[in-house]
Amino acid sequence: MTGPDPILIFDAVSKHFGGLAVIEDLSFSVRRGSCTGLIGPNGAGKTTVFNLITGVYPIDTGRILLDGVDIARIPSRRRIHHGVARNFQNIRLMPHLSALENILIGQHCRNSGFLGVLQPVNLIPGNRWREEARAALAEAGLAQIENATVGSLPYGLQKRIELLRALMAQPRLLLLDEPAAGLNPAETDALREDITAICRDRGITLLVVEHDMHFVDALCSEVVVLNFGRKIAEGSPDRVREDALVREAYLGTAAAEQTHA
Amino acid sequence: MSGYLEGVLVLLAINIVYAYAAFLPIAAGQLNLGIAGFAVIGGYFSAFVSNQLAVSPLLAIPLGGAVAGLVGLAVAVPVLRTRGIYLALATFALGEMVRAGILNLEVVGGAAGYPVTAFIRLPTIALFTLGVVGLVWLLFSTRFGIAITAVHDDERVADLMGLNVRAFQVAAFTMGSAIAGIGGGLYAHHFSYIEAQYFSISLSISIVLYVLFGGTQSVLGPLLGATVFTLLPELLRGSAQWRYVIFAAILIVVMVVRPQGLVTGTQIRRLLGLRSEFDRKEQAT
Amino acid sequence: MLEVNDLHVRYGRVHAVRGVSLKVAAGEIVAVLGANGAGKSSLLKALMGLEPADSGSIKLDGGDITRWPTSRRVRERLVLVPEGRRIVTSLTVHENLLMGAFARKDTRTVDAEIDAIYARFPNLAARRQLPASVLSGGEQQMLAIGRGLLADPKLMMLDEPSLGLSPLLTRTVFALIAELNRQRGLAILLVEQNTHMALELANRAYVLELGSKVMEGAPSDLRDDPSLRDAYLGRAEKRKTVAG
Amino acid sequence: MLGSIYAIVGVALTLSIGVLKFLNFSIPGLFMIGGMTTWVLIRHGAPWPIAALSALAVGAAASLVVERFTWRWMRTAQEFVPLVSSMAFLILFENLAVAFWGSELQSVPQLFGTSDWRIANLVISIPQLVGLLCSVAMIWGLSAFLTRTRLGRGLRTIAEDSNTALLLGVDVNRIVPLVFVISGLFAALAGVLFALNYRQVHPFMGEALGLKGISAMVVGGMGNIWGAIVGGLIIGLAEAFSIRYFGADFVDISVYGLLLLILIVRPTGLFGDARTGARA
Repeated sequence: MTGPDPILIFDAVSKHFGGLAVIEDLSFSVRRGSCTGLIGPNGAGKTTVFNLITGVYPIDTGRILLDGVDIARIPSRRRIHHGVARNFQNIRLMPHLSALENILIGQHCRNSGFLGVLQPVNLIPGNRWREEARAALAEAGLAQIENATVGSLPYGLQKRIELLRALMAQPRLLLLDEPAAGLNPAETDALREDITAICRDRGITLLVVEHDMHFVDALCSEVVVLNFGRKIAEGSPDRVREDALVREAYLGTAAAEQTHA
Repeated sequence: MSGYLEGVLVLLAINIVYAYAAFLPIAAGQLNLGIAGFAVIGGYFSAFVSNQLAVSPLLAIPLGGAVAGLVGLAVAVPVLRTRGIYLALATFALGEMVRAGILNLEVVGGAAGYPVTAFIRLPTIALFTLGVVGLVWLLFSTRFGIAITAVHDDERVADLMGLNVRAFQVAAFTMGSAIAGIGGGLYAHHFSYIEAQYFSISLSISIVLYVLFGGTQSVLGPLLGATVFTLLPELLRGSAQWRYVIFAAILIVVMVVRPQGLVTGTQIRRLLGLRSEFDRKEQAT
Repeated sequence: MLEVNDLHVRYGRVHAVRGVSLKVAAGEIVAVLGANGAGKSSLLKALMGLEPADSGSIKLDGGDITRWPTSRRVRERLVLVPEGRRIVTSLTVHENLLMGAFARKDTRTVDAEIDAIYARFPNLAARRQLPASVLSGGEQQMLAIGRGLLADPKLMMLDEPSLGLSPLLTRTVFALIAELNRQRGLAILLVEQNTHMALELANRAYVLELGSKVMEGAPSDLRDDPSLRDAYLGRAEKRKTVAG
Repeated sequence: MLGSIYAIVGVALTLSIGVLKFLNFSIPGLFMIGGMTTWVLIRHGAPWPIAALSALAVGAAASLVVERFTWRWMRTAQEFVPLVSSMAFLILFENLAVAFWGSELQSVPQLFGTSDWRIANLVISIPQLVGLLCSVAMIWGLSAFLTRTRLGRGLRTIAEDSNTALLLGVDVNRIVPLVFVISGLFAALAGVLFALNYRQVHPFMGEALGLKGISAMVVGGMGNIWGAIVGGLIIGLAEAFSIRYFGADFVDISVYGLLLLILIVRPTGLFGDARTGARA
């Protein structure tokens, strides 16, 4: 079950909301340096997995190990310090901040001491953090929008700023929730190439939730399939594709009915 | 300078200080309706110190601010457990309690009010105001200002980005309380007299109105709001109640037409020449 | 019956629906398919008047309803069973059903219709005096459909009725939709992610991508169309492999 | 008696919070309008029932004006913008009253002669009795309206989710003004009762009482009608007790202290989560 050199291990994690089990006894691992896809039908619990890793919700039982540390016991605020960063399915940028300031927020976990907080980033022209953020924007080809209020930017640009904000935390593990949703095929391809290059260059492990199977096939070396909060398959995209349970979960065939009846 | 003009300017300077006291917590997403309560603490404490210990107002006033800030810090932890409208009501209850408490405090004159011996004039008050505005402006050019806005915009994401949301909220609330205390001290030492009745919920509400009117998203908002709100009634002349009537009507209309206040961060950036193509588009739509 | 012409919807700067035209004839089941964010829900909201249409027109039985308020559309028996069911949890099951008939002009037969719904869904009958919050996901979907029927719709629109339901319940819901269509001649506009099942049920289907209509036709044509597989980025293909 | 006036103001506020999620600070202003209008009309020779009914009508009309400029515009704005606008309305109403009628305390003539009933040691004045009966009847009627009628169900649906209400054919933009009218009526009724009972009105009479009304509502649980009544009684009792045991000067400390304490310990009020009428 646990592959070689895992960076993240989900160990028998369960989560209930009220009486409803959204994640049930879920175990899987993410290999260091891999690009792992998390797929499954709507409501299978994919985003909940992200929310459990980052601490939006506490888990009921089990462990979540990041490089051997059980981060499920760490307050959500501290988890980014341990190297987990994420984006959000519905973009969640700070609408009253500029693009540059949003990216500066991404740096916070690397510079969160008292003195760090009181650094006048907007006053001193050559401030190191500010320059780093500007460089990141410039590298992404977004230099011209650094002072734009993010609320006024088109959807695609907002998605890229959110990704940059997560990268600014210099994570070891990056969680991307439907990064390609709402992008057209050309944008999706460009995004995939960008993500691949960034993760390779910086040694970032990627865990990605995505509905777009082409995207998953091209990006991910491994896939974990969820249905009703349980893992129903894992392995390479090709192997998962041939899995009978996965076919049922997607299809609602007669066999699936028997399983759930 | 005529006495009238000085009077108006003193009022303006003190109102600006109050406005920043309300602005700090509002910038972090908390509506503090107890500003008058913290002002009354700072006012009475600084008056008491300068009366009893013959300390210069220049020292007594910041001291009053510090005490108001300490009280703010002490209550921030329980009070900030509540949110939104409940927080507004809790701070309102707090302000009324403080006021009622001082009304019963015979050592500072109780309901009869408390005379203050030391006297400060416009230049001193203006210096204090400049100091407060400068400090808040400096604070908002640091990472703190960005973090406060982030906490205001999305607490959940701010938390996940590693920001200590609660600490930032407590800090903003405490600093706001301290600034309110300074405002109260300035008031007490200029008018040579302080009475708790004056520091009512109406005062708190008007202070919050300054900020919402001016705009909560930029450091210039409170300055502008307090200035307009102080000077407009003077310009309107007429009897006091009609001034208030016109004034409330203007406020209602502004909130309908421009609920984000008069100035926003986007506009400030535009003003500073930091415009971008997309902001311009926004302006066009 | 329903005729949509070159409809555009924008939220702020998001251009969610870009020039969609579609038709639903009396007695027809029409499916609208597309990935997340393709603009399906925005389209339904615009049809119900929850989001204003930027441009374009919506006609119901030949009359232009583009600028009508939502309540008037409901009174003219255009009814949406919304995504996520939107049961009013502080009302009882029975009160929820009564709410379905809120906008009706002719209320004489409401009690009989409610009884008919209870007869069809005994689970709801058993819980009629309980707050709707106690219902399971499947029961809530039943209640949402029952509530929609009480508005006496001539066109019922369903937004993702299978969302969060087990495959078995999904089949039950789809069978119910087919039956309503057959027995009452109720016209249905169905928005679904479950492409396979939607295509089994529908007489015709439209495919949206990024707010634009990219395809329309009979289910058999769509299933065979290679570009639909592309629009679905592999999933349709997989379904077909298994189905075949 | 004061407790039942708090309770009626509390109900007006509760209706606004429960159905519209709007803490309507103009309600103390509407209370004052109710009281002042009664006084003005009686002074001009109107018989008291006509004065009272006209005061209710004026209160309801003013409430409609508030709706036009607050709730209707602000469903999308920051959460405290409508709050602030309603405060501005309070200032507006108070100062309009000062502008027209001056800021002095005005007295309403004694209307009911010596009509007190004496039962053992209890003295009950007719207006007090009428007020109490009125308020209980109105509150009972309101809760019956919310639970039994079609419109009441529509209101409860709006309270939970106004978009769902729209989809069910509820004309939200027509029904919401109705909520404002009802809450305006309640606020004005409290003002009329106050004027007839205590025979004193002035332009700022709403402030202290309105703030206590808000406290009553929070103590009882925002959005719960019967909770607001119990909250009103608790606040009234807290006042009576602190006058008795600590002296009149401590009234505000104990009332607002109680409010603060309850907010911190149990922010949703004594009677749990807020759903108008659900438990009425």
